[in-house]
This record gives sequence, C-alpha cells and structure tokens, in this order.
Amino acid sequence: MVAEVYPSVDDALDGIPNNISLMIGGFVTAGAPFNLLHAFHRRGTTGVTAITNSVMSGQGLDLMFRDGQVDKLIATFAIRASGSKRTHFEERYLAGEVELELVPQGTFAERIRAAGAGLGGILTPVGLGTPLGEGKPTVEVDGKTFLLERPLGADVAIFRAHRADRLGNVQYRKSGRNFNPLMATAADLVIVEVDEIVEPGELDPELVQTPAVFVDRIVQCAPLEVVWNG
Amino acid sequence: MVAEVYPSVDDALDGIPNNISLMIGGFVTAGAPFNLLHAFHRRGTTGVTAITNSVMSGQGLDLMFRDGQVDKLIATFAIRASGSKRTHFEERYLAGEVELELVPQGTFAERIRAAGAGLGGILTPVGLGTPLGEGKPTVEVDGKTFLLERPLGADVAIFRAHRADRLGNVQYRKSGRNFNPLMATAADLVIVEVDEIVEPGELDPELVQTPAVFVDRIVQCAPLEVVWNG
Amino acid sequence: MAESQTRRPVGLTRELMAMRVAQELQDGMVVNLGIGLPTLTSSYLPADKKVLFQAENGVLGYGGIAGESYDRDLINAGGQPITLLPGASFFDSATSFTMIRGGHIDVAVLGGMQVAENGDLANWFVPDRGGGSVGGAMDLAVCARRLIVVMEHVTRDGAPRILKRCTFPLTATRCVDLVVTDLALIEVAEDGLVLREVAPGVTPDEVQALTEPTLRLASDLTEMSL
Amino acid sequence: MAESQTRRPVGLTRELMAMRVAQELQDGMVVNLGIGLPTLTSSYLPADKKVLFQAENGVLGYGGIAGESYDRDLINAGGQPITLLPGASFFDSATSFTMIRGGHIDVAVLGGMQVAENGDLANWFVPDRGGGSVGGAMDLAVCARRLIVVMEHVTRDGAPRILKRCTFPLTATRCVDLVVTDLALIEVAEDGLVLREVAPGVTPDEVQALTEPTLRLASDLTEMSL
Repeated sequence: MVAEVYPSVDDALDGIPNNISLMIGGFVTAGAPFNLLHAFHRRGTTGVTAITNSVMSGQGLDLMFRDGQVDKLIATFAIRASGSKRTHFEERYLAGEVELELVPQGTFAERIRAAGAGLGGILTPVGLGTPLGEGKPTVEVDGKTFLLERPLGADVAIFRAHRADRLGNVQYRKSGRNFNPLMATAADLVIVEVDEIVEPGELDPELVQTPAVFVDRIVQCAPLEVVWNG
Repeated sequence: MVAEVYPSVDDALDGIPNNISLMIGGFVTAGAPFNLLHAFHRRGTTGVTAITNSVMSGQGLDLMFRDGQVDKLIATFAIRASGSKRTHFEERYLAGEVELELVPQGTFAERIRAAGAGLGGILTPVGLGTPLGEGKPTVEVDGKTFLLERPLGADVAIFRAHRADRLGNVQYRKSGRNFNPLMATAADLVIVEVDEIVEPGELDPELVQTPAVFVDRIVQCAPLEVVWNG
Repeated sequence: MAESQTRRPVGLTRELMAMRVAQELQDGMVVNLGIGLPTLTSSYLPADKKVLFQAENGVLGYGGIAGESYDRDLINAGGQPITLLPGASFFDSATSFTMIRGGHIDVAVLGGMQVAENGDLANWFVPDRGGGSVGGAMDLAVCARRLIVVMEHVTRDGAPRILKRCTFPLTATRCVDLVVTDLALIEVAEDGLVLREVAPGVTPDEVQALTEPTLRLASDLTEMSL
Repeated sequence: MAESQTRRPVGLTRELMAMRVAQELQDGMVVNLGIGLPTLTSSYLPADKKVLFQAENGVLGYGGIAGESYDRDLINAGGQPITLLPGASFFDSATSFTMIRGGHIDVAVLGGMQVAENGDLANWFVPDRGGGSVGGAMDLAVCARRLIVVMEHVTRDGAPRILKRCTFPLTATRCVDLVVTDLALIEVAEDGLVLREVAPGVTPDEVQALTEPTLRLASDLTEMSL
C-alpha cells in the first residue's frame, strides 16, 4: 500500500503504543530523524527497544535514555573511548538499568536487510572467535564456518530523507542514505521526515532510492540543528 | 582497484581462458550485453558455465549453445511453454549435452548478492516442498524452516549499462538495472559495455548505481539491435 | 450430471477472466501480474482504482503495455515494452525480491496448471518439453500476501486442473487464496474449496463435475457480475 | 637492555606515524581509514597517488576533512565533515559492507589496543568504561585484503601492546598484516613477527625490549624513511 502525508511529526506518531521496537536511521547527523526522535521524547513513549547505529550524546535518543523511555539498545557504537563524556545511555547501562546488544556494523546492516527481505538470517564470517560471536549457532558451507545471525526487524522505523512524493517514494541526500533504505524494508510502520514533499512524477524514477511500497507515513519539516559531539 | 577502458569488446576479453563461469546480466533485452556475448561467441571460448536469467532464442548466448561453447546453464527461465520454438539450449539440453540448474529468481538474485557480499549463503523459504528444494540443507530459525542456498559467484561477469566514468562508476538505465549491480559484486573480473564513457565527476554521485570498486573493464559501444522473441 | 461430464459448458473468454480478476484489486494496492493471461488484468482496471503494478525485473508503478515505440530497457517481467505512470521507480533485482519476499506485494496474479484443494500450486513444469521455467513464480507464490491463480478450469483434454493433489511438480505448497477460471471463482479456505461464483450460464453442478475435490457452496453463491 | 626497559625511546609523532602508513598506499587502491589516528593518513598521501577512500557509512572517493562549511549529510565514519573528489559515489550501508566483506577494500587502516604475534587484533573493548564499540572494525579486520594497525608501541604505563596473546576481547583472529607504531614497522608473517623498520634513532634492541613476543629481524631491516 502507498504512504500517507502527515501534517506534523507529532501527528505522524498517532496510534503508536508503548513497548515497541524502534529503528532509528541515520549515521551520526547524516539522515538522522531528530524531529521524529524529539516527538517520541515529547510523547513519552516508554518500554522502547532502540535499534540504531549509535547514540549522540545529550541529543535525540539520548534524552529518551535519560528519561527512562528506553529499555534496550541494539547498536554498533555504544560505549565511548576513555576520557570522553558519558552519554545518558552509558550511565544507565553502567548502572544496570538498560540492556545493550552490540553488533558489528556490517552484520547490523545485513540483519536488518534480512528481516526486510524475508530471509531467515545471515551467514557471516565476522564475529567468529570474538565475544560477539560467542554462543551463536554456526553453519558450515563448503568447508568454511559462518556465524548464523538472526534477522533484525522492528515495529516502527523512523529516518530522515531529502525528498518524498505523496505516494511515499523517497530520495536521500549524500551520506544520509546509510541504513535508511534497509530500515525502510524491515519495520511494520515506516515514518520518514523529509525536506520536501512533491507530487508523484516529480522525482526522477532513477533517483527513487526507497520505492513507495516500503513507506507508510511521510512528514515535511526542516532539519533540526544538532551539533556533532563525537 | 579502479577500472580500465578498453577500445573494443573483443579487446575487453583479453586473457580470458576457456572453462570459466560467466555471469551474463540483463533481463531479456534490458541491460543485456549482446556486444560482449557476441565477442565471446567470436572468440570461441569453450567450457563455459553460463549464469543468466534466461536465454533469448537464437541470439547471443543461444548461439554459444548452438556452437557447443557452453556446458551448463544456471538460470530462472530455461524451458519454454508448449508450442513455442525451441532454443538451441533446449535442443542441447533435451539431447543430454548440457546441464541445467534451475533457480527461483529471488533466490538467483540473492545467491549472487551473497557471493558478492562475502556471505556464506542465504536462508529462504522459497523452494521448500518443491523439486528445486529437494536434497538441499535446511536451517531452523525461530521455529521456521528455511532452505540454505549457496552463494553464486563467477569468474567473469558481463553486462550492459548506460554510462560509466573512467574510474568504473556505472549508471544504469530504467529496467536495465535488474541483476547487473549484483553480478558486478560477484565476479573476479567484471566487464561492462556502455553507451558512453565520461570523465570522473561527470556522473551525479547519487546516480552511481555500481561504484567503481566493483568494475574492472569498461568498453563503449552502441547497443546491438536484437528483437524480443519470447 | 452425466451431461455436464461429457459436454463442457461455455465459460468466460480470457478477456472476461482478466476482467473478473481486476475486480479483486483495490485502490492503493501493490500488484504483481504473472506472464500471460494475468498480464491482461492491467487493461481492465477501473479508472478510479490506482494500483501500483510491480514487475520483478525492477519496475514499480508501470502503466500498460507500450505501443509501437520499443525501449529495450523499459520492459516488464514478460519482456513486453511498458509505459510508466507518475511515481514510478526503478531498482535492482535484489530490491525487487525484497519487496516480494518481504511481504509488500498485496496481490500476485499467476497462471496455473494445477491447484490442489489445500492450496498447492503447480505452474512451472512443462511435461511435453521435459523441463520448465520458474522465473519469479516461486517467490511470488510463497510470499505475496494474497495469491490469485487464473487458469482454464480444465485441460484441453477436459481433465480437471483443480485436484485433490497436484500431480505436476509444485511451485509452492498451500499458497493459493483464490482461483479464477473460465467457469468459476473458487476460494481456498482452511477446510477446503468454496465455490463463490459461477460464470454466467454455468451451474454449480457443471463446475463440480469438472473439479476433482468436493466444492462447498458459499451461502452467498452468485453468478459473476462482469 | 636494562636501560631500554626502564627508559622509553623517543619515537614518531602521530603525524609521522600517519605519514609512514601513507607510504603503504598505492595508486588506484581502495582504502578504508578507521576513526582517530588512521584518519590522519589521508593528509599525508603524496600528490601522485590517487587512492579511493571508502567510508563505511556509504561514501567512496572522498577527499579530506572539510573546513568550516558543515554539511550534516556529508560525513565520514567518524562523523567528521568531508570533501568529495571527482568520481565519488554514495550508497547504502548494505552496499558499503558488500564492498568490505566482498574483499574490495585493498587496505584498511585501523587503530589498535593489542596485537598478538599470530595476527589477532583487540581494538574495541574499553576496560575502564565497562564496554565498547565495534562500528565497522570487525568487518574491516576480517575482510580487508590487507590490514594495517597503527598504534603506540606501549600503553601509557609502558606495557607492551604487541603480545604473545591478546588479553582484551578480540576484534578478529589472525587478521593483522602490518603494525606501524611510534617505534617500528612490524610485519605479521606466517611464522611470527618480523621487524622491518625502526623509527629514526631507535634500535632493534629497544623495540624488542618493549615487545612481548620475539621479533625476527628482517634481512633488510632499515630505519624508516619519512
């Protein structure tokens, strides 16, 4: 089915319950849905499992960790280097209040893709012989050993893109693409914030990087200014 | 490493031995490398395992079947409907002279992608309970059964695209994309015929659909006119 | 009953079958049409229904079959030249089957050779050619949200194609939701086959006589309205 | 020997280490630079070498770190703003790791905490923070064609980082090809570690004294030329 246009990011979260798994697209600032994240923060949604590459200190998702809205983080980048400021996530994690599942970034991307593509999991050599591979099943193929990593889907996915048409076709901008086309395939409800919504036919069909079938809700809003802080 | 520009399709096959696995991109006419295929035919390369979606009757690959250059076909579309003209492939196959591995199209695409992405195989529900799933290993994930299908790579891949820059960045045209970006990742030697070769910087970075790292040889030539015949 | 077993009732033309299938498509749906008879469906879509047609070779949002101007790079999964509607997009085969296996195809319409009463489908093996072609049919059959099979009710020799068990190699198990034939519209329910509609002038008895498993008659069984 | 164990020799600055790593990059190579010290490498590439830098967040062919104009959508894997060179491209994370796992990264340069004599690498777990971050490091370590680790030769406390066995949780096993430190350039060979170069003014004995496993001296052992 095709997408619907919503008048605001708060409206775009209509009907979303607590206790959801939530994919948050973007890589640091690129393609990250700060407007939608802050709407989730305002909404007070609790019991969230957040699936995202990393947590920016003191912004967006980190405020949801501060305010106890998130129970678990599935990410590739979580605990920072010695000497750097701790995120609210890290404080909660060290206090034993939230759970962390750390995933190698290629495995993270591919597990999300597997969920979206109706596949039963992925077979990767990455993580073997490390703590992130411990206890996981392995499969032998042609004499080589691979980790079997499970698909990673979610109830809701949010991310930012450049433009969308009213059907839900989406075009990204530069390195703002990253995990977003994958997450768009892997959640039951996909919500996208964009710079601009146009009429069908205004996007070059070659530049539609996420076709409309994957998108449920779109909302136009200016990017929220955030400052990169490592 | 980046790509090299070749002066002709015949030159672009320089050094390729017999007894190779050869991926041939394209879907019917769209994105199909008829110039390169005919160069392989002229070259007289033998012992080929052809990996391609289908065989067009009497053209390109089918001439290589006629002339005994191909030993095995891995395809999704192979034997035609009752009453249609037989391809040279079909005649050879029914005579027991060539081998056929029939693969569901989604599995075909995903197996090629797995080879290119360094994955150990794919887990798909498609093919279970059918002759195409018989004898293959299955894997249980979260109570569901999936076929484990092996990666499908090749020694050489050929396909047609719209434009390339001298580094090997490639842009496709309309439904000429199909299997080509996947095959570009999955062969040791990747050769692309294009309408036009341009300087680096002339392609929009958003429209590079196969980045240069995947491409080895590029050659500019007009599309060979072929007629669709089912 | 004896008469209906020896004389085949006159059913729908291919065009009328496609017209009946088109009625199953709802506004906003994403639909994949198989090669052959299913492709005809796009021509009978009412103007007020906007459907996104997907072709597994990497096109979403195509219109109909193109006229004389042939663009080698703009074709559907049957190799036919197509037109594009506003909002169309192109993508590679991996993305195309992500749509399909990922459950984003609301309706797939496929041709059939045999359908069993448990919903098994056989539509790829061509016995007199010693082999077959699957294309995207297996992926579509397993993964589309709703699978409609459109086919002649019986073979050229008059043998039933709707069987207790398929005798041809399967495309997928328990996948068919609805069968539209020249004689009837039959739903595959949990507990067997339900005859919902008969073609104009065709009786339920005539349909049953040409169908191997027993058909349950729907309480609201009607004649097709085309 | 006693002296070198108590007094740490003066080695290369971070900039000189990056400069030495840059010498390993050849024209036409596809190179991924990890966060931190490895990123510096791009600034010391000779003008006659054209290298395609890949960032795992979906950029191929970036130039250096951008100046004041910050584009939130144009960053490398460390989150730093970057410039683009002609011939650059953007892609999603699945394609990015297809490049990486598929063996298309000719050289990856990663930071390290510990390297073992069999090539094991530990570089993600931060003991005093009770956890860590992997990002793309595991994929790069396992799948890059050649893995260069650049790190200080010893910890702040003067303990060796090049060990018989890593004591920190591993990033990947048997993955390191070359280690560049402030004191030395060491190759990981099949049969152990080979000391190929020493930093200016540093002796092989001083390097050995700060290295746990025994180093084999290369027959052509030289001082680094920077």
